[in-house]
Amino acid sequence: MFPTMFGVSVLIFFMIQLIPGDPALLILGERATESSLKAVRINMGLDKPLHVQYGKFMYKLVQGDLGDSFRSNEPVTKEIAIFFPATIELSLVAIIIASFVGMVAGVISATKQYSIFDYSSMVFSIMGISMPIFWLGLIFILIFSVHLGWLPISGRLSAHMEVELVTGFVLLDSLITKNWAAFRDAFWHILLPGFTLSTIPMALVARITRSSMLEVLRQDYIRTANAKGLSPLVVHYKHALRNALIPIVTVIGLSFGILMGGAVLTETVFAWPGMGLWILNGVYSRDYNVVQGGVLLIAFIFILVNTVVDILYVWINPRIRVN
Amino acid sequence: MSAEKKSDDKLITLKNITKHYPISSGSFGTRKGIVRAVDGVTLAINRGETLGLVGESGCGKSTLGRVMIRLEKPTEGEVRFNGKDLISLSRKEMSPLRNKIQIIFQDPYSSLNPRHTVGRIIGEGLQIHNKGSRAEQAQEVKRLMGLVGLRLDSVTSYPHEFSGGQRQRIGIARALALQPELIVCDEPVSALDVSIQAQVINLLLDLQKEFNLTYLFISHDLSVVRYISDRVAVMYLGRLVELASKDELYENPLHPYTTALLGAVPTADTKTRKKRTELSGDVPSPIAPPRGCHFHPRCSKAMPVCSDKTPEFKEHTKNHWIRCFLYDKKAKAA
Amino acid sequence: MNMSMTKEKPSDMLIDEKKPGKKTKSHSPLIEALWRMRKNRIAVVGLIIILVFTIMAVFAPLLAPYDPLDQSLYDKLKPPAWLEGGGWKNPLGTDDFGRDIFSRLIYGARISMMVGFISVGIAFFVGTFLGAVSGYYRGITDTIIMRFIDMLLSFPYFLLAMVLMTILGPSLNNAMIAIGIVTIPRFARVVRGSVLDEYSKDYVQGARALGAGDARLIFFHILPNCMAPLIVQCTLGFGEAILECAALSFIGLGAQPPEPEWGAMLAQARALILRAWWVITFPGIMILLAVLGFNMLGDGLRDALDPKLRD
Amino acid sequence: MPKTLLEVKGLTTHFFTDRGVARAVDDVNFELLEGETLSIVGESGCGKSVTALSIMGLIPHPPGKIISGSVHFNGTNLLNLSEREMRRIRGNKISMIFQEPMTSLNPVFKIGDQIAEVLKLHQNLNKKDARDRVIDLLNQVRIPSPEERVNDYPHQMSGGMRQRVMIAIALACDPKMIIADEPTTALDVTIQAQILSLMDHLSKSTGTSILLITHDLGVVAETAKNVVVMYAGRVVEKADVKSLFDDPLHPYTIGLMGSIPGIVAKDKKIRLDAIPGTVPNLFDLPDGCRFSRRCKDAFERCYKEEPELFDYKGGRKVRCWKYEEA
Repeated sequence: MFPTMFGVSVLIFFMIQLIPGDPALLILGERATESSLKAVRINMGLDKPLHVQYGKFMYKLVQGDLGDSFRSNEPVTKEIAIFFPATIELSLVAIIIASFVGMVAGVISATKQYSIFDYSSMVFSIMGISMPIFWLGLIFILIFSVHLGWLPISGRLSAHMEVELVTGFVLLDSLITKNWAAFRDAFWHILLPGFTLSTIPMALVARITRSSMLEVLRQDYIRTANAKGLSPLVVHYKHALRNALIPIVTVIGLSFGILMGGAVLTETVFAWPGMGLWILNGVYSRDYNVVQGGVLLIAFIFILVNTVVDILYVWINPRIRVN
Repeated sequence: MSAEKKSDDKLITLKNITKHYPISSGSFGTRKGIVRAVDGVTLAINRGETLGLVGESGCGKSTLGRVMIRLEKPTEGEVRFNGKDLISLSRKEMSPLRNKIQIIFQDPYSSLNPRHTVGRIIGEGLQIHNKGSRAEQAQEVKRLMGLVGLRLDSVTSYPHEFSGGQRQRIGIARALALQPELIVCDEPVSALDVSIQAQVINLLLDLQKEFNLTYLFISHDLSVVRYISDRVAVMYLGRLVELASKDELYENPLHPYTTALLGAVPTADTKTRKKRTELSGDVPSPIAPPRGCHFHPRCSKAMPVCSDKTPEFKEHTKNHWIRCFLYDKKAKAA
Repeated sequence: MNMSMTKEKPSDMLIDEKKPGKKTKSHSPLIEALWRMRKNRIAVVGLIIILVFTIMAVFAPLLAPYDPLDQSLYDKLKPPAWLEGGGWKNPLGTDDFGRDIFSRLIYGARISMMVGFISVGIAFFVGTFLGAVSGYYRGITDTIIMRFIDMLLSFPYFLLAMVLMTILGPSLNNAMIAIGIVTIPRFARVVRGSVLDEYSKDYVQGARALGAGDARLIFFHILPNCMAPLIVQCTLGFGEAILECAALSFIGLGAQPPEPEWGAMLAQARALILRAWWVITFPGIMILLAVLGFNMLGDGLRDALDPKLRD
Repeated sequence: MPKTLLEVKGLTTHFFTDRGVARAVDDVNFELLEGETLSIVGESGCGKSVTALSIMGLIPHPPGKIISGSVHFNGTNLLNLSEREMRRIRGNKISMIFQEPMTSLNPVFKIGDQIAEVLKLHQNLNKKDARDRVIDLLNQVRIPSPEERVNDYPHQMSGGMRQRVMIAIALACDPKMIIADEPTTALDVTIQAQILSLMDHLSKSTGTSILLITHDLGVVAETAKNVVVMYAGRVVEKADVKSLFDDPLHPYTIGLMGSIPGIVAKDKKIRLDAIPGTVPNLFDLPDGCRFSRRCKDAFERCYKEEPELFDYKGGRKVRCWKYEEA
C-alpha cells in the first residue's frame, strides 16, 4: 500500500508539472510585471529544479500541508475538510443502495436462472452499466423535481436550513443534534443524487453476483452439500454465497473508488458541494494545488479501499489466511 | 531388443541433474523457499530401449522429462545426447538437435494449438526447420497421419473436432515429424479411457519397432510401465530410489518404497487377491523434504542412520541400482 | 531412416470417429463460437444497434436533413414534430440556436464512433504490446511494467482522464487520447493474463520442443489464442469510450461547442431544463443506446468465447 | 440370503440439450444386497455416474430428466418421493463420496463443521454431542490427532486426508448405503490403497452396502463382490467378480480386459488386444447393439436389432446375441 501511495504521489506531482501555464502569472494576473512574477516564483520555489520542488512537496505532504489554493488563498486542507464529507456521504449512500439491491437481485437471478426475474434484472443491469449518469440525473430532475415537484432540484440542504457541523456528514450531524427537520431536508436532497450515483455500481454488483453465484453453484462442493440432504436455502445462502462473495467484495470496493471519480458528474448535475465539483473548478481555473491535493486524496482513498478489500478477502477466504 | 544387448550404446546420459524452483511471494518478490523438484538424478538411456519412470504426483518425474528435452534448464548437472552436452549449447547450436528429441504430453486438450488445423500442427516442425518445399511438407504430413492412424481427409480439421485418443495421435505425429531418436512420453495415456489407452500403447510400440525409437516413458500407472518398459526407474521426492530391468524390479524390488508402491497397485487378477502392504502417511512437501533419506518417515524399515544421512545411489547387483542404507553393509553395521 | 508405412496395419488404427460428408468444412473454434452467437438474442440486438449507428456515422451527410451547425434564429427551441408547435421540418425539434436536433444527433454518431475507434485503437496497440512483453518475458520487465500499470489503476478511471485533459487542454482530439491512455491498463492486464495462461499450456511447450523461436511463439501461437478476451475487451471498451467522452464533454473538458457531440449537447442543454425537455432527452438516449449496443454485443461475445461458460 | 437393499429397474435418464437428446442412462437394472459391495464399471460417458446421481435424485434439471424406471430402496420407490422427503434420505440413509477430494469440500468452512452439519441436520445433535461424534468419526477414518484437525480448513489437508473427511461425512449418520463415485481415481496409488482398505474395513464393520463406481478393473477385482459392466448407457454384463474376470462373456468386457496391461498381455511381446474405435456419441447412437461398430464378433443382426439382457448360467446376465440360446 505505501509503495503504491508513494508512486502515485510522484506520478501526480509530475503530471501537475506538465500542465501548461505559469502559476505566478495565474496568481498575479496578465498585467503583472516581470519582477513581481519573479518574486512570486522565488517565493513559491518554482525557480528550483524539479526534484528539489518535489522534495519540498513531499516534506510538506507528510506534515499534512497541501499548499494554498490560488483562488481563495485558503489552505487546500481546509477546503478539503469542507468538501470531502459531502462526497463521502453521497458515495456511501450510493454504495449502500447499490450493494444491497445489486446483491439481492443477483442472488435471486442466479438461483432462478432463466426466470422472468432473471431476464428483466439482467436487462436492467446491462442498461445500468451503459447509463450516462449525468443524463440520468438530468432526467430525474426533469421528472421528480420539475414535473412532479416532489424532490429538491439541487444542493445538499435547503437555503433556510442550518445544521451544526460535528462530523461534516449532514445526515449524521442532524441526527446527532436531533434536528429532525434538517434531517428530513437532507434526506430528500440526497435521494436523487444518491440513486443516480448508485446506478452503475448497482448494475455491476448485480451482474457479478449473478455470475459468481452461477459459477459457485457448479462447483463440486455444492453437489456435496446437496448430497448431504441440505435444503436449497442452506445450500444457496450458506454454502454458495459465502464463496461467491469474494469477487463481489472486490467489485464493491472498486466501485467505491470509481464513485469518487463518478461523483464529479453527479455533483455537477445536482450542484452538490463536494470534492468533484471543487476539483473541477480547480481544473477550470488552473488552481494546481487544488487539483493536486484533491486528486491525491481521492487516489489515496482508492488505494486504502483496495487495501481494505484485500483484508476482507482474507476474512472471507481462509485459503489466503494461511499462506 | 533386450536392454542388456545394447547396454553400452547410451543415447542420452543425465549426470547429477538438479532443478530447483524458487517460490516467491508478495509484491516484492521475496523468496519464501525452494521447491526441489529434481535433486541430483543420474541416469542413462540406451538407444532403442524404453525406460519407464514411475513415481507419485509431485515426485519430479515430469520436470526431469522436461529438462531432458531442454524445455527447462537444470539448476545443476549435465545432459549428454549422443555425447554432446546439451546444457552448454546456445539456442542456435541447439536447433539442429531439437529434431532429435521430442515430447508427447499428457493432456490431449491443451497440448494442441486450438486455432491451428491438424495439418498445420503436424507440419510445424518441418516448417520451422525448412524441410522440403511446401508440397513436400504437405506430402509428409499426410504420410505421418497415415502412420499414426488418422484419416487423411481430416488434415483441415481443428483439434476440438477430435476425441482424446485421436488428439493424442496428432501429438504423436507432431513429435515424429522431425524423425527424432528420443521421445519423452510424459504420461501419454493417463488421460485416456482404457480401451483407447491400449490403442495408443500399441501405436507407440509399433512406431518404436519401426523407427528404432528410444522412449522415456513417464507414468504413475505401474501396470502400463511394466508392460511397455525395458528398464524402470522409481522416483521419490526428486530423487531416484531404484533402477533396474523391468523383470528384476517387479519380481525383486529392493527399496522399501518400491515394494510398497507395487503392493499398493490393485491387480485385476482375482486369483491373487493379496494382502496389501499399506504405506502410511502422505508424500511430504518437496519444499521441505525430510532430512536424510526422503522416505524414512514412511519407511517400515527405517534405521537411525536414515534420518541423518542421505544414502547414495549405488549399483547393488549388476544393473540394479538402489538408494537405501539397508543394502549398505557399513551403514547397517553403524 | 526408411520411413515407410507399416505392413500389417493394426485394426485399432483404422477407425476414426470423423464421419466423412457429415460436415463440409472445418472452422476454427473462434469462428464456430461467433457463429453460435447468432442464437444469443441480446448479442444480436446489440449487433443491430451497432450497425444502425455505424450506418448513421458513415452516411451522416446523406441522412441528416440539415447541416448540424446551421443556426436558424427564427426556429429556436421548436418542440418535436408530435407536439403542439412542432413540425416535420425538425422532427426532434431544435435547440436554443435553432439548430436541428435530429441532424445534430446523426452527426454525433460520427463523432462517437470515431472516439471509440481511436481510443480503443490506442489502448489496444499500447496495451497489447505492454501486456504481451510483460507476460512473455516475465521477470524484471514484467515487474516494472506491471508496477506502472498498477499505479495508473490506483486512480479512479474518470479522475485520471480529467487530470490528463487538464494537461492536454480541452478538445475532442485530446479527449480521445486521454481515454485511450486510461484504458491501456485494462488491455495490458487482459493480455498479460492470457499470455501467462497460454504460455504454460503444452501446445506452446510442444512448439518450443520443435525449435520455435520467440517471434513464432508470440505471434503464431500465443497471441492468436488471446484473441477471445481481446475481442471482448475491445467491444466493451468501445462503448466505455463513447460514454467517457460524452462525460468529459459534459463537464466541458472534451468536445467544445458547437460540435454536435452528444455530451457537449447535453452540457449546453442543461440550462434549458425548465423549458425544453427534448433538448436534454434525445442526446442522452443516443449515448445510452450506443453504449448499450456495445455492451450487449460484448456480453454475447464473452458468453460465446469463454469456454467456462459454454454448455 | 441377505435382503435386497436397492433395486433399480428400467432406470432411464436423458439429457435434453440444444444438440439433441443424450440418452445417458437407458433401461438400467441391477440390485444391491445388504452389506454387499457392488461395482458399476465402464469408461467415461457410459452412464455410471448419471446412474448414481439418478438414485440420489441429484440429476440437474434442466437439462437432465429421469424418464422412466423405479429405484426401490428398502421397499420405497425413491423416484416417487417429494424433494423434501428425498432430502431426509440423502446424507442420512444414502450418502455419497465423490471423485475429486480437492474440490468436493467447501473451501470456506472448517472440516469439523462440514461433518457436524449432517449430524445436526439429520440427527438433531447439539453442538457438543456433534463435536464428540465428529472426533469419533475422524478417528474411525484414521485421521491422526482429530481434536486438532477438526479446526482445519480443507486446503490445509492433502488429497488423501480430504477423501477421509468425505468418508467421515458419508458415514456420519450410519447410512444403509454409500455410493462411491470413483473415490480413488484422483489419488496416488499408495493413497488409493489406504482409502480402499479403509472403505473395505468400514463396510465390513458397519455392514453398510457400497455401490462402487469406477473405471478401474483393478479396483473392482479387489473390492467388489458383484459387478455391473456398462457401455453407452446400457448394462452389458452382470456377474460376480470371480466369474467376470475368469470368464468374461460380452465382447466389450473381453476387450476391456485385453486392453489393460497385465491381465491378458503381461509383456510387450504380447500385443494388447485393443478395442478399435471410440465410444459412440450419446446424441447419435448406432442402430442395433451399441457396441456393434467396435465389436470383432459382430454379425448381421447386431447392426439391426439390439439384444436384450440374456440370462446366462450361474445367475449371470449378458447383453449380446451370441448368448441368446444359452
